[in-house]
Amino acid sequence: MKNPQVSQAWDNTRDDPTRPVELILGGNDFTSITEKVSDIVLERKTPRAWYLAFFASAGLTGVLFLMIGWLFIRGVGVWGLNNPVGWAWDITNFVFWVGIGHAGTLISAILFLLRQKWRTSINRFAEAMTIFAVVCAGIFPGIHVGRVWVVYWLFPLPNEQAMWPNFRSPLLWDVFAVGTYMTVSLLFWYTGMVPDLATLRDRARGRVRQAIYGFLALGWRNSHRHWHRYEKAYLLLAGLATPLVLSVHSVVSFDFATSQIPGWHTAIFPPYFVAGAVFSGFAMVGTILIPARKWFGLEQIITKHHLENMNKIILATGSMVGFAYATEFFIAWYSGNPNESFAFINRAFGPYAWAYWTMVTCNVVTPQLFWSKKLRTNLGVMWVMYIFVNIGMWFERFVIIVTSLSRDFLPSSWAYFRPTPVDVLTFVGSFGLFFTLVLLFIRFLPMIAMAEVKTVMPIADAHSGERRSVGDYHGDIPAHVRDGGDR
Amino acid sequence: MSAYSLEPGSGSPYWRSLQELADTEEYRHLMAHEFPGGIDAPDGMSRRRFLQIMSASIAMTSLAGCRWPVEKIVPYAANTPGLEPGTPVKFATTMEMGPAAMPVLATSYDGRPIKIDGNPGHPLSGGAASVFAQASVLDLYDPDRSQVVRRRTGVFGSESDWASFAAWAQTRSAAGLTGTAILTGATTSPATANLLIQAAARGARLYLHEPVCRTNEMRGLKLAFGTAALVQLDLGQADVIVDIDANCLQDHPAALRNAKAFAAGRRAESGHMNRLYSFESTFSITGGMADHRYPTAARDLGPAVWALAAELVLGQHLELPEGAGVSASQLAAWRGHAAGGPDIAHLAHDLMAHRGRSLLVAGLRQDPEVHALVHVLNAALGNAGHAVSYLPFELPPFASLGELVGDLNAGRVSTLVVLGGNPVYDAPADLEFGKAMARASERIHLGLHEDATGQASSWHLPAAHYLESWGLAQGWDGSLLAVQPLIEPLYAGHTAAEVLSVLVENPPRTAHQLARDTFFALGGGQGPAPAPEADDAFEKRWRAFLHDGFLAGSAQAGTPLALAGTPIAAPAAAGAAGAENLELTFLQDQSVHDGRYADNAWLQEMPDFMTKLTWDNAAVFSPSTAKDLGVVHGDVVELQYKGRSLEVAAYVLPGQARHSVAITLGYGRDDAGRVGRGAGFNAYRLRTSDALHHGDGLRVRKTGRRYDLATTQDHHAIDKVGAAEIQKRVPGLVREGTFEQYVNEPEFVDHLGIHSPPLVSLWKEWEYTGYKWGMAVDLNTCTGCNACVLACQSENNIPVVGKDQVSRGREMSWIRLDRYFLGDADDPRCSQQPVACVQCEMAPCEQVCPVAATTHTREGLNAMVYNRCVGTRYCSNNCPYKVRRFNWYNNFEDLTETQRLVLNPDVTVRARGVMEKCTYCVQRIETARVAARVEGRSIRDGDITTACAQTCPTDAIVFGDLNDKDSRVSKLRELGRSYDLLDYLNIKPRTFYLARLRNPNPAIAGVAAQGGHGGHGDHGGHGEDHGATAGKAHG
Amino acid sequence: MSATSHGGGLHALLTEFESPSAFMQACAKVRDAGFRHWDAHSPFPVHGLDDAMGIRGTRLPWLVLASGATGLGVATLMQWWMNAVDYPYVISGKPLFGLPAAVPVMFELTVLFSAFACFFGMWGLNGMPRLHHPLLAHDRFRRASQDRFYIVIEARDPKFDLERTRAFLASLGGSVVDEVRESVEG
Amino acid sequence: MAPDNHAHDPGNRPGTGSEKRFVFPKWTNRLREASAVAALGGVVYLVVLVAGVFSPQNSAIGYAPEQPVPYSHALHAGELGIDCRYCHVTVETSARANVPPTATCMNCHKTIRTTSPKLELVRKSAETGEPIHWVRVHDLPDFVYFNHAGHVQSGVGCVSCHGRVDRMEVVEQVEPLTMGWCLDCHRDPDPNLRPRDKVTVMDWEPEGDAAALGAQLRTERNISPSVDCATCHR
Repeated sequence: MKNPQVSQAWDNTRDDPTRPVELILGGNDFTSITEKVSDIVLERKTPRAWYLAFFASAGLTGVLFLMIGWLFIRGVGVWGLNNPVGWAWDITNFVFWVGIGHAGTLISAILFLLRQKWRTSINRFAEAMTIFAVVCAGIFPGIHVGRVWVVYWLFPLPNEQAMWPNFRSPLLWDVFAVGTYMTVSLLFWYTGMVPDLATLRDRARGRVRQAIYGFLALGWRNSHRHWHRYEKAYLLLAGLATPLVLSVHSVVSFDFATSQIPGWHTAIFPPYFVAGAVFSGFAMVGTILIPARKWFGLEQIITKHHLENMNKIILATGSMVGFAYATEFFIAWYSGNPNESFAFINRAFGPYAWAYWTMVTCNVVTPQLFWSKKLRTNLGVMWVMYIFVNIGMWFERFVIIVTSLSRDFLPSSWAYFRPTPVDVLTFVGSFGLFFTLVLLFIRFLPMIAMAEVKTVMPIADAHSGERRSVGDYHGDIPAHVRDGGDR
Repeated sequence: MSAYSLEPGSGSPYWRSLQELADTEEYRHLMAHEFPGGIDAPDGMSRRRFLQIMSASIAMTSLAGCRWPVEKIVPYAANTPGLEPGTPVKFATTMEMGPAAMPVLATSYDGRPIKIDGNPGHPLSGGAASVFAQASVLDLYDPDRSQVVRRRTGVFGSESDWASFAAWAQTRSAAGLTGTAILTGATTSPATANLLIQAAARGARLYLHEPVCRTNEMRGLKLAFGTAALVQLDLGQADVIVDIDANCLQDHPAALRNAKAFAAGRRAESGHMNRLYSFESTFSITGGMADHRYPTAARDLGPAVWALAAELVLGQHLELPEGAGVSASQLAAWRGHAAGGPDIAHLAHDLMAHRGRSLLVAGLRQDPEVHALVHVLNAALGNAGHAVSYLPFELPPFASLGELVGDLNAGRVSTLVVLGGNPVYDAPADLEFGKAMARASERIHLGLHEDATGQASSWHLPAAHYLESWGLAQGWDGSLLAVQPLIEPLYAGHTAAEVLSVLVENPPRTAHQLARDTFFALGGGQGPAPAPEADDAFEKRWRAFLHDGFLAGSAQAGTPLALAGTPIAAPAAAGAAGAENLELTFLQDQSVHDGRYADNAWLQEMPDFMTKLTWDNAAVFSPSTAKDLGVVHGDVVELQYKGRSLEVAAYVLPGQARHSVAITLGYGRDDAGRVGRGAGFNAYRLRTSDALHHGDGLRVRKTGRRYDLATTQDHHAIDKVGAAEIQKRVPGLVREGTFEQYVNEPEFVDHLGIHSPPLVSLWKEWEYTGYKWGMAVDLNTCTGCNACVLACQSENNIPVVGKDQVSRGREMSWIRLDRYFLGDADDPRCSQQPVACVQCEMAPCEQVCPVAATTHTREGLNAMVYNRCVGTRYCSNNCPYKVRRFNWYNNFEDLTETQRLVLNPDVTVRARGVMEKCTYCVQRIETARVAARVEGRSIRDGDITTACAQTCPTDAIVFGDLNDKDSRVSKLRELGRSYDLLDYLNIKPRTFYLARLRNPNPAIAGVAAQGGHGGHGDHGGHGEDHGATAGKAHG
Repeated sequence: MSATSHGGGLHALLTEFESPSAFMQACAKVRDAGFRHWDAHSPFPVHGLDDAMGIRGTRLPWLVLASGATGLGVATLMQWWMNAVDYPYVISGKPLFGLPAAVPVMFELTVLFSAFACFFGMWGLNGMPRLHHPLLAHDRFRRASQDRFYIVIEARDPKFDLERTRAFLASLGGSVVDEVRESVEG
Repeated sequence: MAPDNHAHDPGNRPGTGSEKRFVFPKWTNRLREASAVAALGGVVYLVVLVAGVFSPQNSAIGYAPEQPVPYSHALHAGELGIDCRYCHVTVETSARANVPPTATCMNCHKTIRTTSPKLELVRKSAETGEPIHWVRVHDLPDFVYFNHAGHVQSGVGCVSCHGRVDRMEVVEQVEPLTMGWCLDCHRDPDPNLRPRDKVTVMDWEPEGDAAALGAQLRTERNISPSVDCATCHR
């Protein structure tokens, strides 16, 4: 590492309204930014820790596929599900991962539209994480069905049965919502990465790497005529992804909200789920970002200011989630529906009270510590907090899904869910898959959006020093100089 | 004639041609003429579904790669007049179970029996069938049935055959049967009885052993009347019924008739309802139906009857009849005895007020003196000849099992013949029957299984299942019943009568000959029955007998009997009950009876109607006793009793009498097959011959270990919050009121549910203009007997999943009986509610299925299409009734070829990973539709009945067209007490319930108020009052 | 400075800048000089360069709008036709086609179609993928994706004249003027 | 510019010129067109593959397995004009159209062609009682319940599903027997309806307006075939 002198002196979290915040520290210029990011992929020796982590994750991924294989061979009975509790860890994991997959697109799209410049340091990373989380999420609805070999019936494909899917089913909406989200996130991520892939291409030694990155860069040559359409496309994609990111978890929440079961049948779910998703997504981004910035010496690019901003969002969304919990309770009582009331009393004081209070503690109580600036800028504290939030958000889904199902209308059907080792290993294995993908990404792709970071550096401002000296060209370009080329 | 065989490899040993079975002229004749439908088997084997089921037999030839395996069509070789392929045919026959002979109809599909229903023509059934009868068809195909004759000399056993046995036995018995002991279970077969008497005449001694016996009842009758008799109950003639641990709605040879008559007396719309009082130690279905139930320890039941007698005679001045055997002065000491409970005076008054229209009935566990006193009271109340009457008969010269053991140990028995039964397992422990049996040099055992007794025998003979047998039987009402085979014995089994014939006759006769000859003789004929061609009149009678399943007019009418005047001794005083002196009662099990059905998977998995326990028995404690002992549900406790001990799981059941511990017989069989082995705990190891039914001196020690009891309800301990909620919620689910309330306010049920705004839809609802199928479930007559559960299992190929899966909450039953306790945990009210798919018109399950695997038909059925199902389980999650069942595994994977023969070919065998649920027996609807089309008419009310409705002994379930204003179901829908379960969800279920009505004695305080409880929307208070105690009850 | 050459015909001339502001001023000059086949290359989109180069707005948004509308239509028609026309089944007693239940899929397909149009439209309009290009064979040009800014005037521009253009470029204040050659192979 | 925190040594640093660049050959510029074509072609290919190869429609039609006895429907039903119901007696009353017992064959073949080697197996079956193992041609999936009586009584001709059996030397499947195919007729039964007495007539053609006749028969017989799932699946 060339610049070990990261210290409190570089703290850019002090509030000084008179000055713009320095987003990139350490006096970096275009060259150094380029080097710092691309050398991780191209020049630096792969750290041994990476190999250790990779093989551990790959091993867990192996466990995941073993468990899935066993599931396919034997049937869904290998999980701990039972008659009232038809969904448990499978869908909990699904919603958990989909939720995590919200941070990336949110950072890329919504913060982009809101012109939050600090997003550029973390957006690539968060987007990648989004995609990997959605990959993990996508596994679960696929494998949770009883007959996985006919799961393609969920798609409107012509077949000899002459039947079509039922578009009234929220599960079908899920197929479209998650599918679209995955696709758009992937396009968005890739679009953003192309210029950086070109950088890697141009810096790579050896034909093979040049060829591979060259291929992936699609022949990007940093032409401004391309940049022009590229920026428009990026803006449009951000505009499209913004409602999309809000819709995905709303649609996922419809799985529950539009159904009949007390504890599920709740109008508050869409906003509540979206807030929770952002909450968990930021926590997961942070969980990985803190070690990653340390190990790869990215403290100057991903500064404490970035982390603090994330923590503020976590505090805000965590409080929203807490408010949602309170609202649920209030409405359950206020509705006067005895079954609904019981569903919530049962959550808090029934057999799953331990899960409920774990959730409340992790999601609502502990994030309040972030009101303290000292705590929210302390790396250790925030990392622990991220872990708490991850745990809490998994439990939130578990509580919603399992407690509601385990005690619905007829007490004769009440039951208790207990996971089997297959449940546990499948879940743990999904982390293996997630981290495997994250590690591969770190190793082979630019984990910071170099081109975007460069745009927010002060030196990137072409008007600096000589404001408007080039003249104003807003709509008064003479016809003879107007670009006649392809638009 | 033709062969009828499996493909490939024709002539599989277990399946032979139907024609061989009936390779007699008369049978062929019979088939051709008597049953126009005939036994069908036609292109039979061919039928793809059957072959599919026999998957192992399919030639797995794959053709063009994409085509499924080639299937063969194997028609008959010869003409089979009158037979139609794939059309099920029904035969009347009779199932014997101890002293109960049950007339049934067996459905045969392509030559294999697949379902047992009641014989609607006979009053002992009235179309209903008990769970045992319905499950018996599964026994037929039990792969663990004994399949070969086994000869054991010394320690070695070898396969033998029937001919060798017959030759051996004939030689041996030629010189007479002295030194031969014949041990038989209770049988009603006149042919067997004749042969037994012949055997006795040739020197054999006869012994009777029935683990669950009615000996006390017979002794009581002898005491009262000086003669044995079949007690005929007519519950329809009783307005006040006092059931003293008799469970006359279930544990009675005429239980189905009793239940039907009882239900008829409960139909409030007739303006009249009977009233049932129940004294019992453990909840029975009769106790569950009672208007007043008194949990009473078994030791207190005798005193309770004496106290009642005292109250009647001294308090109500009932006159004791001549020959009573008991005097007023004798009774005086019992007046106000604590055992009678607080309401005994009101009860006595009620009985007096209904003289001639009341009934007392005592159960088989009661002492003979109690029975005698009950007969005296019935006579005094003028009930004899009305609600109760008697068919006297002569007890055959049987000695007891204890005497047999004495004879064996004294070396007086050289040859022991055990005709059915399993005494090595089920004899009282103190007799040490196994040891005694070994003293006989030759031990012949006839049994369906090579059980403990079979393994201890020197000759083991496979018995024929009744569906493979010819025979005769006698019903409880004295009628003559036919036993006829539907299938050639799968394992060359023989009947008890055939074994006896080999022993006493030369040449021996076949079961068919024996049945014909006995029938001929009973009709006044001499000698063997004439050949079919020889006597046309007899042949006609015989065929009519077989067709009906019983001899018309052979039932006898009961009469009152004169009391004998023998003094009746009062019960001895019992020691103080307490934690150190508990009482242990031995009950027959509602699933395995005395252990004989331990290998029947349907029965094993059938939840006990009250404990909801499957695959196990348990020691049942009352909540307060459990609390005293520090025992909780699922603890393994050691029962120390009369110098013996047994470790057994504890079950805490509300309503169990205090200080009384109950355990059912028939479990813990190490000698059972793959199904029954290892299930439950063997209570016979504690049972002694001096106290067959109950005894004092039990002590309970906790072992500190736990045991996983697989129940289908309250799968897991219910916590306080849940228990309180149950108390609050149930009154809205199982709606109840009193008879009085119903008369005054017929629509009272409407106030019991959850209050909701007007139920309107956001869209225009579908109109059903054609048939509109619906179902009524009358909670007022549903006893919770499980018959519907078994009927559905048999009709709809419902898989058995085993204890582990049940304990995980994965039982597959399409219809379940929800059992709730309300109120005081030690003396609760019990409510039963059968719940299957209610076929909501606006079904929540349908809208969430992503692939439209469950949709609505134009007749309003919520159709579940297995082959479209992907298995997301979303439908089940969204079903408020939780009636959908998911195939977590391939539940048919482990079935053997023979076990698959029981499957109904009209219903798809569900694959792994698909959802299933009640279909309203859509296969029956479609069959009726095609039949109607062939006849060019529309479907009439009664054409279709679902399996559950068909077998319901109390007609609590009625199916029909709601658009037909004259249909039975439409009329029930009009009743004030009809309501929809969870109506506030506005999902418009097609199955509706009729509220349960209780008819409490208005003079008895508290109960009346409780009966009307919830009637004014006041459920909250009740739940708070009882929540805590009931919580423990569930725990 | 010596140029990297592949020996083919002349493709263009380029000049290199280190600072974005100098680069932008130079671009404005090129624009004003009336060149048509020229381009500016920068490691990131330099704010204000559109105007400096005189680039008109792209028609991409219209493409996206049209495609999104198509997605909306497809989704609506598909759901209606499949559930209400081709195989109508009664589900939960509801109407065969209900707009509220169709909204999620309508929304998703609108977004999906739009995003596809946006993504493929952008690359299509940019003429990509185009893996072979003379600039991509130019050694110095590598830094266009890192830390340098280039103005490239192609030889096919009508106003292009090797010497005069070279001089013009040199006058812009860039650090070097270099030739870009067509590659010989391929 | 910020003070150097990186070395400015163009020769050694990557991405500045010393390393030889990898240049994609010119033909790679065709990739754009090629990928567009491949995408379109792939879709077409998949459709053709699924529709043409994997569809049961195509794997089932034409299935004509060899039977143990070379029985010719063309001869018996065609030339000799024996009615279907002579052998398949239960077709009007039962769910199944039975395959006849050997005895039905022997009704005639006791006296006709008593020595034909083709009938060897039939004679043997009649003698020994060992049934003939025919190979099923029209084989619906196991979860489908088709009822012959219901269809025949409604006036659906044998030909509609089984084709011109009277012209088949070896019986073969001519219709796909897929769910979609069943639905076609259940949705519009008119073209397949005929007078009740013409059900087994192989070459029956409606006289006059076929559509009107179909509609008339449908009304007369009150035929409204259900497309509810439970009609065939239970």
